[in-house]
Amino acid sequence: MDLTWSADEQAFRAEARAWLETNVPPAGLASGDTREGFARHLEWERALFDARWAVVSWPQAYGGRDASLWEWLIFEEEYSRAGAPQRVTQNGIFLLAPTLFEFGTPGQRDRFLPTMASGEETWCQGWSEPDAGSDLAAISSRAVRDELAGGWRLSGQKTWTTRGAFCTHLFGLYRTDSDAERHRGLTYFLVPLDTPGVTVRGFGRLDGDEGFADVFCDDVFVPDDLVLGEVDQGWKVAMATTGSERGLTLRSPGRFLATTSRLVELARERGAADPLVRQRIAQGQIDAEAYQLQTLATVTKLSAGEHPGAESSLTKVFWSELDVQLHETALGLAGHDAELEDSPWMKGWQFALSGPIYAGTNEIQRNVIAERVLGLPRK
Amino acid sequence: MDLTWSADEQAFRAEARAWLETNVPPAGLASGDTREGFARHLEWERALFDARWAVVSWPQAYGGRDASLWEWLIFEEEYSRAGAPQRVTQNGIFLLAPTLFEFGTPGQRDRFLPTMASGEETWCQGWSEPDAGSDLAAISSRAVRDELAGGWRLSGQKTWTTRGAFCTHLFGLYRTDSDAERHRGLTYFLVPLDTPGVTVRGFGRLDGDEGFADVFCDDVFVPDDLVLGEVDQGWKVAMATTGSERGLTLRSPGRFLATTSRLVELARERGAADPLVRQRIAQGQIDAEAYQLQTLATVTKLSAGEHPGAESSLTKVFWSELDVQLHETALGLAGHDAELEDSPWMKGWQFALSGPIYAGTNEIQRNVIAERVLGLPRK
Amino acid sequence: MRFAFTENQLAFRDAVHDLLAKECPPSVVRDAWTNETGRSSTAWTELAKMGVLGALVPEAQGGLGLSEIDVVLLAEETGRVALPEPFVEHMLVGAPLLATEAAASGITTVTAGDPLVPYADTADTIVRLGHESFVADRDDSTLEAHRSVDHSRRLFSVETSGSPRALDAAEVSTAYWRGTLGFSAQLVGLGHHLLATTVEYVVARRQFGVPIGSFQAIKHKLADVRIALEFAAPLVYRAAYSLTVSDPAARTHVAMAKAASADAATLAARHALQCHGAMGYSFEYDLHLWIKRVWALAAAWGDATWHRELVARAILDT
Amino acid sequence: MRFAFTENQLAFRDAVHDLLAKECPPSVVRDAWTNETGRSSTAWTELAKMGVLGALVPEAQGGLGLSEIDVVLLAEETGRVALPEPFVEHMLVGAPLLATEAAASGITTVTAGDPLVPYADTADTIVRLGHESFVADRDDSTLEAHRSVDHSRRLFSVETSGSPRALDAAEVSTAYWRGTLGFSAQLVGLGHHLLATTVEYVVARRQFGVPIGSFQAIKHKLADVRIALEFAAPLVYRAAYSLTVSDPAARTHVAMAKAASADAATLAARHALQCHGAMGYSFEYDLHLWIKRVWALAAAWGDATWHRELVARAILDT
Repeated sequence: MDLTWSADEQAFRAEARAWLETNVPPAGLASGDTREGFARHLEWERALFDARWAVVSWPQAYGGRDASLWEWLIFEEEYSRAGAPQRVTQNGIFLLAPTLFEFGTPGQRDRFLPTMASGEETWCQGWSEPDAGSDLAAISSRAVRDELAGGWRLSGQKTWTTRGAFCTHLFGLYRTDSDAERHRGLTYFLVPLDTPGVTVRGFGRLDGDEGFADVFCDDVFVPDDLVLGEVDQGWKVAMATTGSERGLTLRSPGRFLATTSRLVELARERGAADPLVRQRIAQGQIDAEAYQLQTLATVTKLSAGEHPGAESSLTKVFWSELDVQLHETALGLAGHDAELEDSPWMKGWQFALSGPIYAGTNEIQRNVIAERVLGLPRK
Repeated sequence: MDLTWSADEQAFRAEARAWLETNVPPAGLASGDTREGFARHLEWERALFDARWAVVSWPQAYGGRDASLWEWLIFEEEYSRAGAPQRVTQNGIFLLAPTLFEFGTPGQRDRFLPTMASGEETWCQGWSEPDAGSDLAAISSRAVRDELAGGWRLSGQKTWTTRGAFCTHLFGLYRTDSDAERHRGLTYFLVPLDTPGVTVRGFGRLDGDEGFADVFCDDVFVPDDLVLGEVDQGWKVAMATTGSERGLTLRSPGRFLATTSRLVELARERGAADPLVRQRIAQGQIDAEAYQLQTLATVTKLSAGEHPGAESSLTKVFWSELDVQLHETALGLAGHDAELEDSPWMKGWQFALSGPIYAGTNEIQRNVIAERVLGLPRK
Repeated sequence: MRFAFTENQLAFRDAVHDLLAKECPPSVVRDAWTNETGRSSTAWTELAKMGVLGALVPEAQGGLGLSEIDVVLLAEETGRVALPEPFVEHMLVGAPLLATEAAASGITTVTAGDPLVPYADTADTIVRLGHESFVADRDDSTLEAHRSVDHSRRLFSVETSGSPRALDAAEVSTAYWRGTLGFSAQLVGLGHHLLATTVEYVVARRQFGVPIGSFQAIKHKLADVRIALEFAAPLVYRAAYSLTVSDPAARTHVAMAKAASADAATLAARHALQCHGAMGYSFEYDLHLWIKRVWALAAAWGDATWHRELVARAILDT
Repeated sequence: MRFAFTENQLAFRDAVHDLLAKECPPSVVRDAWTNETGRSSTAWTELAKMGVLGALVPEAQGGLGLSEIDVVLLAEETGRVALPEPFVEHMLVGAPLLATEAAASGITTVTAGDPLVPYADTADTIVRLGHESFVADRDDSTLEAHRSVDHSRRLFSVETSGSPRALDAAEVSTAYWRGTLGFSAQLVGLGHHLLATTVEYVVARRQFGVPIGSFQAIKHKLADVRIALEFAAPLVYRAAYSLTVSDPAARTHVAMAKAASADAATLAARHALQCHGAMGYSFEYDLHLWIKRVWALAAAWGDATWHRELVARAILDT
């Protein structure tokens, strides 16, 4: 065991910190879940990209730094620590990109990764449908073969699509074999949202910001080279992405360490004398550090070539409930101010409440833990 | 709404309190889950009976006082308040007796109720079997018709039978129709444990006291007049008893009010300054009073002729978890003394842990609440 | 001993229930989020016509001369429909405090502890309970708007330039405990609505080929909510009774009621959101209107922790 | 950066695991409940032969000269089998504190804060950490037996008539944090055993025609236990590392480890009992041997609340 950083890693951290200290907008940006705020965030993403901080773990050819997993972790920690803006490009960079690296053709990678990294093209995830939420395999949107045109014609409704109203592209699952049941016969498509036949309707999330969208496809033509992975193998391809979503990439420990620091600061401002509050804050700190350490253990394994398994479900339940706890504690400190909408904690609280719901509800995750990690019977 | 007691009720309370103050053994008795302690408890039960406090709600003819539900409640409150011994006769008096009153023949009532009230005969409940715990309807012990002798021959194993090793009689369910499935074809029998073919083996509960027993029947003859209710209708008959077990009779609010008082006393001794402990104790007091008030509402309804329904499942979950909480708080106050076996709180804690398990686990109760109170679908 | 409401009390409750079903459907609550006042259009005037708003005002002053125990179920009903009105502030606190004929028909709003006053812009009279307690005319006051997470609850900081009437300790105490009782009752009503609407959803919503309400994870969450409400409600009713009969422990009883009802409603809100999944997380769906009211009222007039500490004082320090 | 044990450390862990599997099956734990000493018959001597008991004693004094990070997994293994021995007291605290050849082979027991000393009757040396910290010979001491809920943990109050050696603050501190680390590791091991044995039970136990492990209520409880252990263990390992490298925050790291491991093991015990139903509630079944060890160790050397307050001091008061 060695919990120290190498000289190179320390240098990497110093470089990231220095750049972030200079460049992070001190007053923050308007919510990225609004059209206006989204545009501001894209400017920030562009600045990140220009300084080669947008996709540190990617190859240099696509705008990255070939950073190791450790460096990536360091960067994410510094990013959160600096209070830098939410990444509105995260669904592309953290969910689609790993899948493109694993399943994409060279042509697809060259076509999509650079514009994704720069924020010129922005991606939303087309998984959920009105009748396929927790039960993702119930997807009924379909793609019909158009042999003549060399592609597929997509129809159906995707919903609860995060920032779908502002993105240029969607990656989604559509049913290509209508006879196949459940997770068989799905195909993974890359869909430019300006294709004729696509209608996007934004709608509000819990806090009222237009962070959700319906994406309707009505006979939308998508050529063969926008199929990611093999036809009818979309589930397998998508699950690789889902693994990233639940695991390391989306919820860096740095985020919860940063939230805990802000909570500690808030408590100090208010006197920090109440043993009840002290217990809750200490628990937050313990959990945030536990999450960090468990991530270090995971990265050690990944660096040794091991693959992440169903354990990512443990992580997802843990960070999402930690996030809720941290914000609940902060609102408890705020007393009657807690109900004020302007407080960053109220905004964060509402966002935290999405954690146990999205990317597979925590109920589903607990089933996965019980069945795949502990080996309990499905039925 | 009128939360005052009538002059008669106050007089009843005063009489009960005076008698208890004089007669309750000040040092308590050895555990009723041991052979020695059980015998001491029976002496106490006899004293209660002689003073007509053993079965206050029963008719005078059987040793009771024809007390109203309100008076009964008052008596139970005073009984707990006085720290009087656990009722080792409770399975007979609170579980079997209501069933005897509802389904018994006059002969059965006259034969069994007086000796039950006096403690001369003591009853244990023969429900659970090794493969029929939560799934009570899976009972496989059987009773075969012996037409010639005018009765039934019982075989099979009952287990986790509370105080079975010390009781004289068992009331239990046996399968009389082997073709009928699940809860059909069961019959409710009254079994003297000195009948040839009965073997009783006591074994320890969590705290090591011999409070459990296996009761093996090997071709045990039981005459027809020891069948309670109709043959093959045992489930219906037993469910009436189960209703009592979960509901009003077994867990008087007085018990939790008394525990809360002891907890408050303990906290005062230790200074009562820690806000954390104060919160937990206040919550205990709130819950104990809530349970008392909810009982008052229930008794008001019962007194008006309404029948208790699946709501008794709400009560069972609530008091069992309250009891666990109260003892957990007390042990937390004890610090490193918490692990000492002699402390009444450690004994009480172990007993409290049985609450969420017996009389239908809390998981089963929550299913009942969801399905019968809220109307959620079974499958 | 009788722990139940009278026929009259239940009939009054039913009448208000029916009125609110008509005058305050979810569309009215949603509309109040964006309209000018944050309030319902007609529910308030209909409640006034029925005499509800002056229920605690003595008959001599044009009220109904009722007591807390007579109106606690009405407050619960207003919670159930998330009535966007200063109902508790006016009916339980302001009107009986002023106890004038004008008070019964005008609008009074109140704050306790919190410098922000709900609905101050449409009130005639503003009452502040706390460090300095007083009654002031809205016309003598300068208001500045603040935004609650519940957009229908219009909040204002208030600067009074006139010479407000000071309140004595007894007036403040009566007002404070009545208001706290009222919010407790509303929280129970809010919790019941959240539970009912979630039950409806999980029965209808199918995933994996079955209603999601058939999963134990859902069943047990909703059973827990049902249990919490089952045992919070009697504490609220007892508190109303204790205030009515001036029980010496009445304040502790109200503190217990607020702690238990805030916790029960908060649990109901949390599980309702989780059981609704992304649907409940959508602004277009009505669920969040109730959830945010719960957040606001659970924190208002002392949160559960604060009231539990009051209970601790009563049982540990006396 | 590397958050993993070395091959050597894992091999040592495996060797101890195999030894304990042979020398400390559940029958040995059960026997310790009623035998004369409360201890295993041969496990202790076999551990001594392997050098484990002197692992932290410098090589010059006949030990292995290892550090906390090398032995934390061994403590976890002793927890997993509920080894009825003063393992943490001797191996992590007493032996390196005395650091003599006799210490590595003799038996030292320790208490911290608590006036009662486990296994004092069979120890050669008794160490007390707390108000007055000292090392005393058992032969100079008068013992009085007390009963832990875990009958294998023989407890004694100790009166020393000799002239015990006083300990300085640095010795006390090192001893206290090492011991606390050891109990944290044992709690993780106990928790893992409770989870594994419960998984086995719920897969085999059938009710309603299916394994009870197929019910969500069971699945989610055990998933929660798995999560708690998943995130407690790295805190324990980090604490061992921090003690080894004398990290300035090492004490806070141990406090975090004890709080998290006590909570995780307590949750494991609670859910294990509930999932086992009446079977687990039976004294004849082995489950309670582990559960009661958890109760004892979760409270020993500072419970979770106590250690969380230490963490709060470190982050809020400095």
